[in-house]
Amino acid sequence: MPLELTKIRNDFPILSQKVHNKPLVYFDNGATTQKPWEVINRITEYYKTENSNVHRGTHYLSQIATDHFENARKYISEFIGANNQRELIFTKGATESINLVATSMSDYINPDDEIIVTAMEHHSNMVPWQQLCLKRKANLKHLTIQPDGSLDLNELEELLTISTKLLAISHISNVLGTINPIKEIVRIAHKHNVPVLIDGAQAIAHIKVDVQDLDCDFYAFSAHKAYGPMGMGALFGKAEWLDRLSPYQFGGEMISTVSFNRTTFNEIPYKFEAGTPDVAGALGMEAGLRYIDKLGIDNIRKHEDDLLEYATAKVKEIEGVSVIGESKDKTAVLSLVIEGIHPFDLGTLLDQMGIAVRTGNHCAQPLMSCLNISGTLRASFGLYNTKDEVDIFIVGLKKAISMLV
Amino acid sequence: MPLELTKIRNDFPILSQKVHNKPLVYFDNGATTQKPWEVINRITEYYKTENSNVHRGTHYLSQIATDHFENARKYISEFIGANNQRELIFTKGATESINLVATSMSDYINPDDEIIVTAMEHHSNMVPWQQLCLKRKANLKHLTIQPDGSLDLNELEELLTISTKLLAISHISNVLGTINPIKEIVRIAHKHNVPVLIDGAQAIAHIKVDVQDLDCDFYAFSAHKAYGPMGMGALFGKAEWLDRLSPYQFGGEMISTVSFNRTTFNEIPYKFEAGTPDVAGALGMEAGLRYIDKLGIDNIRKHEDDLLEYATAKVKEIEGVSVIGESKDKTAVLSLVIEGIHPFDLGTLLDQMGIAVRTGNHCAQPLMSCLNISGTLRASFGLYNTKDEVDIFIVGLKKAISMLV
Amino acid sequence: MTIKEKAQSIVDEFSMFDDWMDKYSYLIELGKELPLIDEKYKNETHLISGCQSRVWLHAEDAKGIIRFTADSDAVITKGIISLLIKVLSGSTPNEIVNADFNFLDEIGLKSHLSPTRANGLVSMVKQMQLYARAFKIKLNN
Amino acid sequence: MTIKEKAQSIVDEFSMFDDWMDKYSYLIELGKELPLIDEKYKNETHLISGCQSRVWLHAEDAKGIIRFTADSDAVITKGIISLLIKVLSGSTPNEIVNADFNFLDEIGLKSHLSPTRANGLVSMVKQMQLYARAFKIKLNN
Ligand SMILES: Cc1ncc(COP(=O)(O)O)c(C=O)c1O
Ligand SMILES: Cc1ncc(COP(=O)(O)O)c(C=O)c1O
Repeated sequence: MPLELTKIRNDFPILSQKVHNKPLVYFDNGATTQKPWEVINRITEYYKTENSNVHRGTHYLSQIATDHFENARKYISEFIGANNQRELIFTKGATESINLVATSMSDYINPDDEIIVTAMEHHSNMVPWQQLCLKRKANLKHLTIQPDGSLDLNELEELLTISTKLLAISHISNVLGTINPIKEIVRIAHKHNVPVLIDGAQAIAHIKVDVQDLDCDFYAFSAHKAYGPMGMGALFGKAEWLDRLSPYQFGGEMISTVSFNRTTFNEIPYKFEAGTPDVAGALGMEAGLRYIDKLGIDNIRKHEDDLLEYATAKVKEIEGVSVIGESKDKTAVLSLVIEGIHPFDLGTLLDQMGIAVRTGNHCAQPLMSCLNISGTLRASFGLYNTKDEVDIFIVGLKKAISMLV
Repeated sequence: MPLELTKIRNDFPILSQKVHNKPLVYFDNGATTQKPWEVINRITEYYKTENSNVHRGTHYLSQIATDHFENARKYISEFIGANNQRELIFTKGATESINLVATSMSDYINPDDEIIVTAMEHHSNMVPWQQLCLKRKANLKHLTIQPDGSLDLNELEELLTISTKLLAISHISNVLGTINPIKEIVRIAHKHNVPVLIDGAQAIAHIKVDVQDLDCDFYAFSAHKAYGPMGMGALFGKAEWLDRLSPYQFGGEMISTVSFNRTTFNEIPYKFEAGTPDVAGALGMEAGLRYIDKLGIDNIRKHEDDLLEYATAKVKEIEGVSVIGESKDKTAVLSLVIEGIHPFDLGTLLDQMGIAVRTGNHCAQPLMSCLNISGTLRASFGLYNTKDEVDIFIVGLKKAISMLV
Repeated sequence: MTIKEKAQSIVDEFSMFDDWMDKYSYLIELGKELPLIDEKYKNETHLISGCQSRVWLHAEDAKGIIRFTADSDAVITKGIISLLIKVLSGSTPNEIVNADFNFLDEIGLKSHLSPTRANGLVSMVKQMQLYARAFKIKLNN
Repeated sequence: MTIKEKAQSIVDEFSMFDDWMDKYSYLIELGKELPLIDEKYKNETHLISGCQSRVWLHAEDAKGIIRFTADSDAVITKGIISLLIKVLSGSTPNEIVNADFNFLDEIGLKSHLSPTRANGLVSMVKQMQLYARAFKIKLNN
């Protein structure tokens, strides 16, 4: 079912904003998405009528807030196909989710063990493992990428050894748009008894995610890239893993009993949630995912694929443009470089035309080194973007190029 | 200047809420405070007109959001009297702020070193140190409390040794309301070259905080206990300390350069802020503190002291009631136990009367053990509470007691 | 009486009260009729977690029917567990496992039937059904 | 010409443009007039941090007045640093340290004058004043 874009765009107040007196064309969805009224209103409503600290409170507001908070956990865990809401931990975002696992796994990593990442990882799914390896004298290995921006699974088979303790890989690359074949990757890794953590930051709002089908051990994502609020995210972890890992922060609801000598910890998921949780954030995150579900993730995917295909064809007509990342399986992200022009110049001029794109290394410096480029201009799409906007972007791009050469 | 309570109460939409058909009397401010329109509207406004990922973005929204985010940092650092906004790190709350220091200090703690806490600490300022000591084979020592709920500074002098690596102490106890003489405590600790971390969770909204005057090395607090949003908090740290400590989470803006072999980190405060920050949270936090500043922290303190004095006198008239915590210097928190009655029963019946209090151990189990009680009923006041509400509470308490004995 | 009948009579009694005070007073009264747990069972093993107050619960198999005893340090909690015992005690494991708890809705305790509620009503119900299930397995062997 | 006069003449030129395109085209043109930094100075030491693009800046003391040279891999950045150099180069350390940057406001670059802006305008200004301060100390010794 095609998306009703006029209606949808009205759901997002910021989209009617003017920037430098031009209508805003927001193509920076890979960095963060805009928020529909449903999300904004849910947060407002919470603070107006339900706000309270959760768990252990005997009074009405506390009980209401706790119910809603736990219902959000349930909804979000079902949204990603998890089996049990105990497997969903609230964090402040994908980065914290990944760091949580890296910290809590620390005791399992011994000298000469190996952790595998890929050359396309965002710093958030690369540096935590690198630093863990440094600390534990383990080795960080990485899968290279092929010219089209995809991975070679044969290389994965070769990299996996009996010393491999974890494979950490993104579901979708934030630079290349590549959708990695996670199910197959997990199958291969599990054959070698290697658990797999998926960085789903760029996937959650764009393709169907089903952690049981993927069979991954951990799945990390942020609310703000899925039409929800900032400062909120989640980590899915298989209960068998979460039960085994030790907590990584201490205080609040994650504690069961304490004396000066000894502390016992609460069950999962609470074991990993220290301090007062962001209840408004959880409700906002739920509202964002419900919004996605209302439109239908497959409809969104189709729409964004169409935009990508359309935009890709158009930019390729422009002289000097190279598209970075042309994997068969990709979505929503269009990175490009233009011969002799610095992406920053393009971004600055496009901004003057009301067009928001991102330029730079996109927190993926190792990937830039592999590709031997210093950065790209990235247009990344969301469910509210239109072909008309792509046209504006193309016209703007040509105008910017003509000013810069 | 006395607070204009009618006007103030209108600023907080939730206060006109009915609970069980009774007007809400919200005395659970120690757990979390309610939010004024200023805060709610600031968040809404952000998502409606400014939302973007911050730093490194070339486009308008990103630059606006970055400016506002960094202005919030500046405002908040000035609110607590910090010297330089670089000394203010955004976290998700007091608990994370404390855990950040505990994790990043880990390398400085050696076997047989000592960390000192007090018997009145919230779990969030006790368990992170306990676990750090366990991990590094160091010793956790604690200051006991005197019958009135205050500390004995002579005991502190005795506890400090050349092995002491840190003193972690709350500014105000969340159970007893005791205001600890931080300035004097820091002076004593510094005499022994011991840095001091202050848990300011219960102080920030109730008394004037000036980290330069206190001369503390770290100060942790949460937005949600200071009329701001959930999921947001801050850590003040002296630059000399923050520069020395290693980062505790990795990814995003905290990185300067990365290759597969090596990562260099950004400067403070960014070094400690991994992942997309909660921009809306920072703006909401700023709005909450601006609200406090608008009314005047000294006026708030005076008002809350009056409420406390009034309520304390009234509860003491009730047979069987003991007030827990009667330090000379205390504010905003009234804990009590009633002979032969379980706090949970009281809390449940008060809830039926629309009165929200907290019952239990208040995440301070070691304190409960010291006091030899299993929990208290805690009424904690905010700037919008009134003497009329105290009267309702007193009537309710008497009614509840009559039902329970 | 069947569980259903016992539940209905409790619903009838509660329906006479029109304010919460009477309802809670009645709950507190119910607590006083609680068949008390033997002191020796008041230990960790019999403690139900998830309540703000402590609740100890024990179950005995008396020739195919179950008898519950309990205690709590809070009187409202005592009333709640007493109410549950009034309805469930004296039934077969099978009846308890299949019991319908809608009556909690009718007496206005439904809002307490969330796993996160501090009163632990859900934990109590779960624990009682767990006992029943255990006895059922024993009976079938 | 004093710094003030040079700034005013830039403001005058900019005031002729009424749309952003002309303004940016002019900035880009300015970049082409940039006194280029010697290749040997294009290193880490001369790199200004805080810009999305790379900017190298060098300063020389020519008998009490400062001459700046620079380069950047982005042409707009080049224009910005060129503009700054046009205004500041050829003045004494003292004049540079005390310079008033309000003209940036008048030409509509003020909104770029925030430390967090990706174009690094603030870092450039800071770096130039840093050089001036260093030379000033040298002169006074
Ligand atoms: C692939 C990928 N992983 C991780 C992250 C980090 O997400 P967050 O900054 O929300 O923690 C991002 C977002 O920038 C991303 O694109
Ligand atoms: C004294 C004290 N410290 C720390 C905390 C933890 O604060 P938060 O849960 O916001 O991280 C609290 C709040 O419960 C507190 O009262």
